[in-house]
Amino acid sequence: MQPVAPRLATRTFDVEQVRSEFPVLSRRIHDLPLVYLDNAATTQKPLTVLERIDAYYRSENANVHRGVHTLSQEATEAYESVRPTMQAFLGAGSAQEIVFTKGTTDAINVVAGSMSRGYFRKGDEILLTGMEHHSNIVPWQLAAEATGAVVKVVPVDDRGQLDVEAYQALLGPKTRMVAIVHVSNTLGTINPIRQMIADAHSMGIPVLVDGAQAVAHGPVNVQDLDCDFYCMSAHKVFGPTGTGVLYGKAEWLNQLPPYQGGGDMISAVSFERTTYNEIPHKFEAGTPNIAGVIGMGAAIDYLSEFDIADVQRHEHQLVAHATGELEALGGIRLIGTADQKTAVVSFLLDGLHPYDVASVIDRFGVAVRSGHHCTQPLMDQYRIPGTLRASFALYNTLDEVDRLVDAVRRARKFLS
Amino acid sequence: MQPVAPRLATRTFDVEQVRSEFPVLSRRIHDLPLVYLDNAATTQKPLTVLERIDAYYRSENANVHRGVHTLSQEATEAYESVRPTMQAFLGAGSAQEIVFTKGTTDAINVVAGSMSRGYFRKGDEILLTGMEHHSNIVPWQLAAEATGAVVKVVPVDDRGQLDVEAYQALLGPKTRMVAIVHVSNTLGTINPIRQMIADAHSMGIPVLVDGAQAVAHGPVNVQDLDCDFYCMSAHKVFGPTGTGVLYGKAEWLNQLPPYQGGGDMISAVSFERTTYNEIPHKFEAGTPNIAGVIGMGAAIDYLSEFDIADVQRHEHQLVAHATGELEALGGIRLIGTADQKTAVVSFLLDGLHPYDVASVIDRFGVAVRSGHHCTQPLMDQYRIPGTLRASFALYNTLDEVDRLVDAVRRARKFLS
Amino acid sequence: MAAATSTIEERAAEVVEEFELFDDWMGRYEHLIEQGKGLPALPDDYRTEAYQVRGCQSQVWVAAEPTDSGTIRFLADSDALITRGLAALLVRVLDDQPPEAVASSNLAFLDQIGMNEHLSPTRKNGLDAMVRRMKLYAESLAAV
Amino acid sequence: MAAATSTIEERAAEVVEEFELFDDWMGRYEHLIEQGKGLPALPDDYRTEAYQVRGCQSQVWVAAEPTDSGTIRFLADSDALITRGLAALLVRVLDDQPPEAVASSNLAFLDQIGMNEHLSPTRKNGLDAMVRRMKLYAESLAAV
Ligand SMILES: Cc1ncc(COP(=O)(O)O)c(C=O)c1O
Ligand SMILES: Cc1ncc(COP(=O)(O)O)c(C=O)c1O
Repeated sequence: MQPVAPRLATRTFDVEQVRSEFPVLSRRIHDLPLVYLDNAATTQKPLTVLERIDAYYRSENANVHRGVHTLSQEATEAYESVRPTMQAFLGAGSAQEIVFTKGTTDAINVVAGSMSRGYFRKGDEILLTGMEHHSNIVPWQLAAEATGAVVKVVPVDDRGQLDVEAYQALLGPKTRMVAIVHVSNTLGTINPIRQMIADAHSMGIPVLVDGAQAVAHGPVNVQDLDCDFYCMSAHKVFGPTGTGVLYGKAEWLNQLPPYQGGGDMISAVSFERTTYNEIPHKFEAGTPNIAGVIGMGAAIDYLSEFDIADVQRHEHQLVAHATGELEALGGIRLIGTADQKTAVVSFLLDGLHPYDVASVIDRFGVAVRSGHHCTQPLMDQYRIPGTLRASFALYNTLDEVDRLVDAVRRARKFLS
Repeated sequence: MQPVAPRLATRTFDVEQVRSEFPVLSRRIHDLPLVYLDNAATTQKPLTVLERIDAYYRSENANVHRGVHTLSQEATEAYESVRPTMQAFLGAGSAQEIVFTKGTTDAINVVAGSMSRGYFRKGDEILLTGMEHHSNIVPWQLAAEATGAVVKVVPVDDRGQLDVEAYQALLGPKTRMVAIVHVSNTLGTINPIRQMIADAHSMGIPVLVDGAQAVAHGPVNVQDLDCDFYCMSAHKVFGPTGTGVLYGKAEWLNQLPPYQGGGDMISAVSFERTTYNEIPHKFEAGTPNIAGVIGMGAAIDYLSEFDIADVQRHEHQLVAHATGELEALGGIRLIGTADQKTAVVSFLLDGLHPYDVASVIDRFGVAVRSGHHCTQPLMDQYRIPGTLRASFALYNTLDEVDRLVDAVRRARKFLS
Repeated sequence: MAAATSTIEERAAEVVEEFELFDDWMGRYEHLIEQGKGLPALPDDYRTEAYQVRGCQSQVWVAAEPTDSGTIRFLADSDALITRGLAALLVRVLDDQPPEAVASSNLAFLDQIGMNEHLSPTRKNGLDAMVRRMKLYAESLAAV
Repeated sequence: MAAATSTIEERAAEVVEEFELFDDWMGRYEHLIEQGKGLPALPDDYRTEAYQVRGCQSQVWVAAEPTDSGTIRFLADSDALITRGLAALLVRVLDDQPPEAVASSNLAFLDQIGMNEHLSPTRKNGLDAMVRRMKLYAESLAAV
């Protein structure tokens, strides 16, 4: 990921201290301490997030934006104060470029759905990559179906890296949109999006980045990347479920038509003529996930206490150790060996189905994901039914990696 | 509301006991005990809901549906177990007719958005009423804009009742959809939806009911009503923000195309051809608001402990007392005096702007809403800038009504 | 395979009894996987999309054929050992039964063999999809 | 109105001082509403959609005219007493000042008069919309 001015850390990274702040990590599974290595699916939540949500409901809960009474004003203030938090976290130029959504999937659908109302024309090309999550494929397929646009795909090589030359060759006069994943949830690959954005921009094409897997693992600066849209989910960065952010450049958000209609997104409504509110509110119809957004703010505040470089160093150790130890087992096929990778290790055991292995290692208290990880096209390309995926977060330890490796070894023995 | 077999109450309704279960009610505002009368905007949450959400994050949090590990399975079970809860609460025929959404606004947008993909044709008529919330107006205006359909409006009389004869006359061969609010958030009017649904059905027209304000105040049975869609928000029925339900008859949900694309809503994805999951999952793209849905289940469990008839009796007392005492003040104009009303009292003080009054009574610790309540067309019809709205819930007391009336009296003195 | 004379309930009870013999998960898993090994091979004709059951974590195929005696014959396979074991259990209990009996069967035994992690229908692990497919076949045969 | 020679900062300080005299909300509210009563009537020409400020809980109109001396004259009105008072405060501080000074003004005084409930911009009560409109007028005049 691109270097940006580091956030100011207020504490030293100490994994044991961190672990004590995540209540779920003391759970036991089948009488063994939980080893939670499914962080790419969703992360666990620190106490500060739980306490913030609880406090909100215990003493501040009210609907936002429309009330003059104290509680409503306080709730509005708490909710709106998360916009500058997310602005700083993503390096956006202005808080009005931060749209609160249900999550990454919703954010991508907002853009693809709005673009279906007049932006895409028949024959336009939407350029995706072969390693996209279904959430960055299906919305564009729906948009293509509605408008007559067509989806084109940038190929992925055997190691799980994008073919950047093919990408450049695919960019053409018909390309109206590029949508790429920042970090692949299946492979861990960090894509060279800064270059890819510049390439697209040189031809006047906007770029949406699916940042679901990036934000928990490294600094992101949307102005520096110069992307037009950036999407993320709170639940993948230690925040609550049901909320996330669509960052959009103000000029895009102003220009696109609204996606959903309802309360809060309007300026004036009559049956004859309805006018829309200013951005970001134009894209936030109905009562938002107030507690969720406030919890997301607490999660970002938590993560920002650390020097993200410390977190990256720690996660890098975990990945290196897991990769080395798994390879040492033999009979292992690693899926995704790009030069630039985050905290994901996807693998297969020769002759064994990932579902069987995941089921057995769960019995040893180890939680990994098995399956296609919502990237079926990638599985089809590699001609595999799925992978086992261990994905790490800042609270995982080298000991846990050892427990994973041990569980894999025992599972193989059991299943063979 | 239509009579249905009462749910089985497990406790006697005791308002002081109930109050002790809602932590926020002990808050002080400007050094006075809070009197929260903005329940139509959002309700407060009982301890059981807070504790359920907290417990979820502390020991069960994982992503749903796609994991074989224990935590993911438990989370899936907790999440999916809310579907039968909501099925029972709404009287749906099957749990697969319960789609989890962000809330009412999202639910209406799902239907209006899906219907924009092939169902509505140019010249089709969408029939709404003059007392709809913006959330049940703007989605249909967007659908009309996208498809060439037109919006027609059932008039409202001076007391805030629908003109049912005009409704019947408006139903015609071009009518393709009827969308009506069950209970008006501004007026409290309970609409005769059962009859209106039957009228529409006699001409083969489907009906969506906006139930946002109905579910906290009386029994709802969608099979008995025979509506095709019913929409509600958890946060208006003692549950968390950011979730709600779209009930849809299975035949409709099966027939409509998906609204959003992403993970979980698909069956198989390839760049050539994507097939969709079964209902309700077809309409639930991306990681859902897991904690929110689980919290909604806890809220419904809580409400279901009571005999809803007891709650209705209590709320009726509050409304009757408030109406009587406010009228006794003189110089008050009540907005919404329908024969069938729920727990809402909207009013104006002669010569005073609702914003001024609401600001001053907040100083006395009383939280009411002022404004157009997202029903601008209704305000335009009555030629008023807005109203003051006191809306009650099961935890409000007659004493609180007295504090409201006293605050209004003092505010008028202060402002005149 | 159990004798065609025993009912679904009898066979289910037999399965539950067998699994009760094991007091640890390893034994139960081994037994389950063993069941899968006993499943007759699925003819290639059935290894197609039409017979594939969606919603499973692994690939699963389920097919059904009417027998001359009016019962229903089930065939199944999966590329995962555990799923194949589960499919084998279902086949063992439902095979060669009258379609009506299959369609109306209560498969509560699945909750009683101590493998909730694969078997609880609300967990959406695909087992419910297999069961639904088998019942669907039975219903359409019963209707003929 | 304050003399045209006093700066925005000076006038703001004056307002803050006045409000500090009251130690209860009633006094402050009365004073605020009093300010509104002193606001000159808004000519009907300005009582149109073009001059209406969106996002307020009450109807608010704000207009601006250049003066011969190169400063900017503000006119405003609202149908609510409190909002009218707030508009009057803004007019009092910004009226007859150079457009550049208005455009770059820091209106922190709004946080210092003990009426946060109406004045904190994150609370989105419409005051920020009024301020933005006034600055917009000033910017476009400054640009001429
Ligand atoms: C009648 C009615 N419909 C729809 C809505 C929208 O609900 P939500 O904001 O929870 O989506 C509301 C509440 O604001 C309402 O009162
Ligand atoms: C790369 C990527 N994109 C998009 C998503 C979708 O995120 P969500 O399910 O939170 O909407 C995910 C996570 O599932 C992901 O890993």
